[in-house]
Amino acid sequence: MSFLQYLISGISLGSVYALIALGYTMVYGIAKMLNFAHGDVIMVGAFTTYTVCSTMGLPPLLGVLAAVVLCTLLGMLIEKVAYKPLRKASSPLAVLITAIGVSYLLQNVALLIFGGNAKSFTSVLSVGSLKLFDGQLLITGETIVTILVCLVIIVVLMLFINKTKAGQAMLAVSEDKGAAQLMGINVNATIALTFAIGSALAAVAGVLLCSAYPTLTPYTGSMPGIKAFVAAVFGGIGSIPGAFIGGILLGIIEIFGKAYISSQMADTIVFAVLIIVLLFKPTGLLGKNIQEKV
Amino acid sequence: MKKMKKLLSVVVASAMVLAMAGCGNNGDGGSAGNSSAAGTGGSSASGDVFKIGGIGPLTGEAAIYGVNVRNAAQIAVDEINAAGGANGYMLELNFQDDEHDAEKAVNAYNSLKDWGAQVILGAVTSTPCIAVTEETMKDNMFQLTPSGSAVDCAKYDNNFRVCFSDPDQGAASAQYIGEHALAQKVAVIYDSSTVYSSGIYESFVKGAESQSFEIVCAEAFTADSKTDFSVQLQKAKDAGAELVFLPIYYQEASLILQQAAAADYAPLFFGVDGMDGILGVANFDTSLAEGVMLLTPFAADAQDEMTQKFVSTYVEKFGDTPNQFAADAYDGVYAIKAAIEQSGATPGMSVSDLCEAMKTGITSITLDGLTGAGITWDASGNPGKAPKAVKIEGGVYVAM
Amino acid sequence: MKKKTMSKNFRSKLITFGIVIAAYLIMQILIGTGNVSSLLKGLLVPLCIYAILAVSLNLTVGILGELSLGHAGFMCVGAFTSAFFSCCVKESGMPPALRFFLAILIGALSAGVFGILIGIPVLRLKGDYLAIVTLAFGEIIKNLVNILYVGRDENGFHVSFTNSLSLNLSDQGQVIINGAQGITGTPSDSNFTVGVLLLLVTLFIVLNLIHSRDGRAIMSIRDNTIAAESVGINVTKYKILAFAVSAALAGVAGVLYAHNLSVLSATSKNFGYNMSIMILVFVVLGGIGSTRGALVASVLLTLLPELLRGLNDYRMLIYAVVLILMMLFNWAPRCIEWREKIMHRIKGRGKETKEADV
Amino acid sequence: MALLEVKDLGISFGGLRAVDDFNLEVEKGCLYGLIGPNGAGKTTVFNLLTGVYKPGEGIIRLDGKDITGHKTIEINQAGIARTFQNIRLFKELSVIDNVKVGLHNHNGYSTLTGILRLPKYYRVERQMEEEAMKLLQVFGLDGEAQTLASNLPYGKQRKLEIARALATKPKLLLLDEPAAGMNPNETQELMDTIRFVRKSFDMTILLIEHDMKLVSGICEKLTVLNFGRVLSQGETGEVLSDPEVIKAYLGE
Repeated sequence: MSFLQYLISGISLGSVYALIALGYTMVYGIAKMLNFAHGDVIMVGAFTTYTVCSTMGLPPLLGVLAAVVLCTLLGMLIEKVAYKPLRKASSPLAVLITAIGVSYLLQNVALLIFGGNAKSFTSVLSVGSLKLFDGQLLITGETIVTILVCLVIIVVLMLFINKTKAGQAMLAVSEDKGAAQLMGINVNATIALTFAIGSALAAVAGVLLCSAYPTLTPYTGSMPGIKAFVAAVFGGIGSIPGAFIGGILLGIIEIFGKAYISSQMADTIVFAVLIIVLLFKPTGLLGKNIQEKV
Repeated sequence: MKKMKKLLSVVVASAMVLAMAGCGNNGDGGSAGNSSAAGTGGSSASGDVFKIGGIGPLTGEAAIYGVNVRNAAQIAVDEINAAGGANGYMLELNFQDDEHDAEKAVNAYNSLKDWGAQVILGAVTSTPCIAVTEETMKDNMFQLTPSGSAVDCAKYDNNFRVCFSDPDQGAASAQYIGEHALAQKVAVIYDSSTVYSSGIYESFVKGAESQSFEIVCAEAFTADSKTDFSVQLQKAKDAGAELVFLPIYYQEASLILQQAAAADYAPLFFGVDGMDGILGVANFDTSLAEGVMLLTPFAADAQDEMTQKFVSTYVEKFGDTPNQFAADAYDGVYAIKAAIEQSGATPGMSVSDLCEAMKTGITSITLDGLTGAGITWDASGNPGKAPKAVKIEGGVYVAM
Repeated sequence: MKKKTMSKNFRSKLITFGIVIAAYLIMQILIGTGNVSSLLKGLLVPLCIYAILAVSLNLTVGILGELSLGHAGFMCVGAFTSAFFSCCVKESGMPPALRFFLAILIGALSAGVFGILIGIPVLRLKGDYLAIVTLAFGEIIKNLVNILYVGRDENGFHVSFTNSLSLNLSDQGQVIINGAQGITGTPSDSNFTVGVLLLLVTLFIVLNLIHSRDGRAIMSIRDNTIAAESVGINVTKYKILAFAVSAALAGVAGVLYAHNLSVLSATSKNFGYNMSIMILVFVVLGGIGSTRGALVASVLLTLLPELLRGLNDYRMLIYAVVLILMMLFNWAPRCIEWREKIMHRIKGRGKETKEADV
Repeated sequence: MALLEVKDLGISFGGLRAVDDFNLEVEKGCLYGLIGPNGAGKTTVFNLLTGVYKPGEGIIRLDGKDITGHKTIEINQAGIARTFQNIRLFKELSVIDNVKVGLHNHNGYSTLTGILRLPKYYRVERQMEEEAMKLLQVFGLDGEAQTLASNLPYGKQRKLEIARALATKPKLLLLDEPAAGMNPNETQELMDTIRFVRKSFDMTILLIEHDMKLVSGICEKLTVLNFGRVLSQGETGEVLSDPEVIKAYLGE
């Protein structure tokens, strides 16, 4: 029975990683950049909801909405000011470093506004927990909602990318920016849209992360951000279903590692599994294996 | 274009070095961090004020502890100055960020030396504090850490502390649990990546050997995975633990309480001083903490006049409830004042002479502070005070 | 023609060494005349440490062209092995100079060995996947060190991965590496002179390596792996060579670090991904591939937050803003264009030909 | 015995038969052309010969020695060097350093010698410098020895690639569309260079080319590939008048 409970805990944790990884992988897939500030946009989303719901006392839905709107705008702003000027830089590392700068910036702005003291986040969900086998197994409402939200996002994103004009433009940009430009696609607008969507996803992830694990500080996003990055790579970065699978697996491995091997070594185990997987599947579980044409 | 870049970077680099070298020229004049001294109101020319240098994390994940110490120390300094100072001399506080990093703490200490600090209040967290003790020992500067609880934080004879040491806390907790027969089966959940938590855990295990209860399960977590505690709780539950000992800080503890409640697991939770502050977490559902016991020297909602006054001043000034770090810092500043008065020290003394005077001074004072009445210090640097066991009932601490 | 190449590389190298030696002499004069603040004095060894780290990572990122996010892990290995050694022989009466010399060798060697061990499997991966695996290795090293307990008593060494009690030490026993508390009481053997010497040695090794047959092979792999193979370059061998040298030098930085502070514990701030990323920031800001650039950037970015201390709460905020602005200034194509224009106006002459930078 | 012997070579990618039943014999000293429409599998043959791809079946022998399935670097050391259709220079290295990388395996000193700058370093480097300059002179690149490879004009980049390949002292040189993107004058010049290289280095050359003027001008023998299979093989004149070949070229 405890095995099942661990499995469920793993899926709960993994679903949060998966949700964050979706935003990561989406931005990576199109803009080909590791957005290290993604975790901090999550934090901004959570603080927005916290302010709207807990400080101002408005209904949760409004809080989530406010977070999505604010993060979308923030994402576009960051892209315009900090990333876009470097898109044509001679090394892709330049924009990676700027993303780190943005990450520091968001953390420190939040620290100035909200202080370092942890805030307890009130779950925006009023879904009860699911108890099975006389309460021996427990699935929290947050887990159910997070997984559902993940699935909805995956379906909507896939539909958006494959069926809409803007989505096709994204695909084109991700394949070849130059060619897309020649085809009359507005590359700048497409990438801005990508960041807008990615940041909106971050807002949702932030709200659900803090609903499931209700503590909120300016640094709340950074470690889940790194873990989600790992999850995205695990699943094959750029692949949307890969991010989901990677996230869930990462959560399960972390929990099983803690439960059956050593709670001190949980991170070591997670990273070791990641390394082993990448050694055998060098582009992640669902990543495309791109052979360089000679 | 390359040349311009190179030229510019070299110019900037040399300008920076010169700017830093310049600090040395001014000697005690001080150019760094004037604003934190603004509260003193007095003049800051050298020779007529005691310059207290504070060190602690103001940014980064541990920021909350440093910020509490800084704010509380400033309140104490302001109060003392308003009441006429120490030995008639004003105190001045300059608090520097160490980002919870040993190397940055040494930098902070050095920049405080440049400012002319004569006494060090800090560092707030253990590892940075140990790094600073090495430096203060070399300079023979008096150092009092409010909350550096690792043994080595009071390694040298110029180092003193306000809080309990980690071994004391672990042993005291084991003793308390054993003597009051709170449980037969005990689980421990600790943070193996911090000095504080792993230190208390080890001394708790040692202390438990001579007690009647049994540690049935000891599970760790690390700084990199401290959101999900379901496994640790499940294991404690499976092992049949009636009491879970939590030698950790309140931020993680609040998550553990919440997850335990969700899993319908309701053992007795027992914490140490790091647990204090849990009721002050904004928006925290205090009913989750119902029945939690902790050994702490300070409780923000204690009814005595001193605590109430301190807490209300703090809330008014900084809009937040102070935690035990703040209380330690407040007491620390008063201890410094008392030691100065006891030894008749003056700001004109050299750093080393002042240290010698205060070293003897502090061992002969008795302080009634926020964290205990009749606190004394011996030459080892540890405070003599008794931890209070409290229980959370109806959202407030109740003394046991 | 031949003379010219030799002298160009040589001159460039001389300038780099000259900058370091001049900076050292100026600092020594300033210290001698009492004109240096305690803050700057305390920063001298860290500056050497970060400069060594930046120069060594530049070998992996700039010269080999592989993104590594685990450089701090090698620093960690160097720091802990050397500190462990120094603590073990501290009371044996070994002369401090010899002890420190051996510590440096041990730190460099063990980090280098780790570099090879990790490099062999990892360097088959490419790009971001390589980056994430190096990050993973860095985190694993940090995490393992955090739960490593080593003690010594008359029966020899005891090792445990749970806690210090399970070491079962006798009463005379002494815990040397104490889990998260790490190692305390490492002798403070590091000083500015040793730091500068090690920096010069690092520069000597890295610059000579770059301008040799092996260096050309490494750079050919960076520029075009397939073409390098087609002319018979053993890609795996040279990747591992660059990676291992880079790791060993990071280990040297770790030795300096461990012997500079009396307390050594592995946190994400000093040996985790935060530090790895920080070193990467030095390299990228310095211009990727430019040794001198990495050197200057590491000094600038180490001094910057210390200089901003006067800003109190706004310190790290301003630091982040300055970092972003510097990146834009250095890397944004528009800024580069603009800078070129200004240079033209100042110099009033034609375009400079692009030259290979050191 | 032929210098290069290829027997029944084949490879598939997924379901696609890229090269099938390919046979080839290149005599020592010969200038051999491999032609065919786009997508016929010419570059794939080169990739098979140089170990970029592992053959599905068949045997490759160089100078009688079986090199089938060997790694690229082993094949290069065995004596095959090549250029690439899409130029692959070491862009951030100078022109002369590109050639020195080619000389890598023939002028050795240890890593430690290089770092410590022992006398051997200076001796070997001087030797490499001289050899590299000699090669650059052949291609008229000696004036640009210190230029970054990426700053060379297109035609010279192609030449530099040939120089770099020659630096590895191969027995067989594979040129993948050496005249691609060149104007008639440059092509003419390239033809002269190729002839000169063959003569002065006593080189065997196998080249892929679309430019019929170049092919008919310098190649002695030809193989025509179409859909991965040999369509025609033999003396240049015969092959070019083969009706099958004309049909394949002029369209179905």
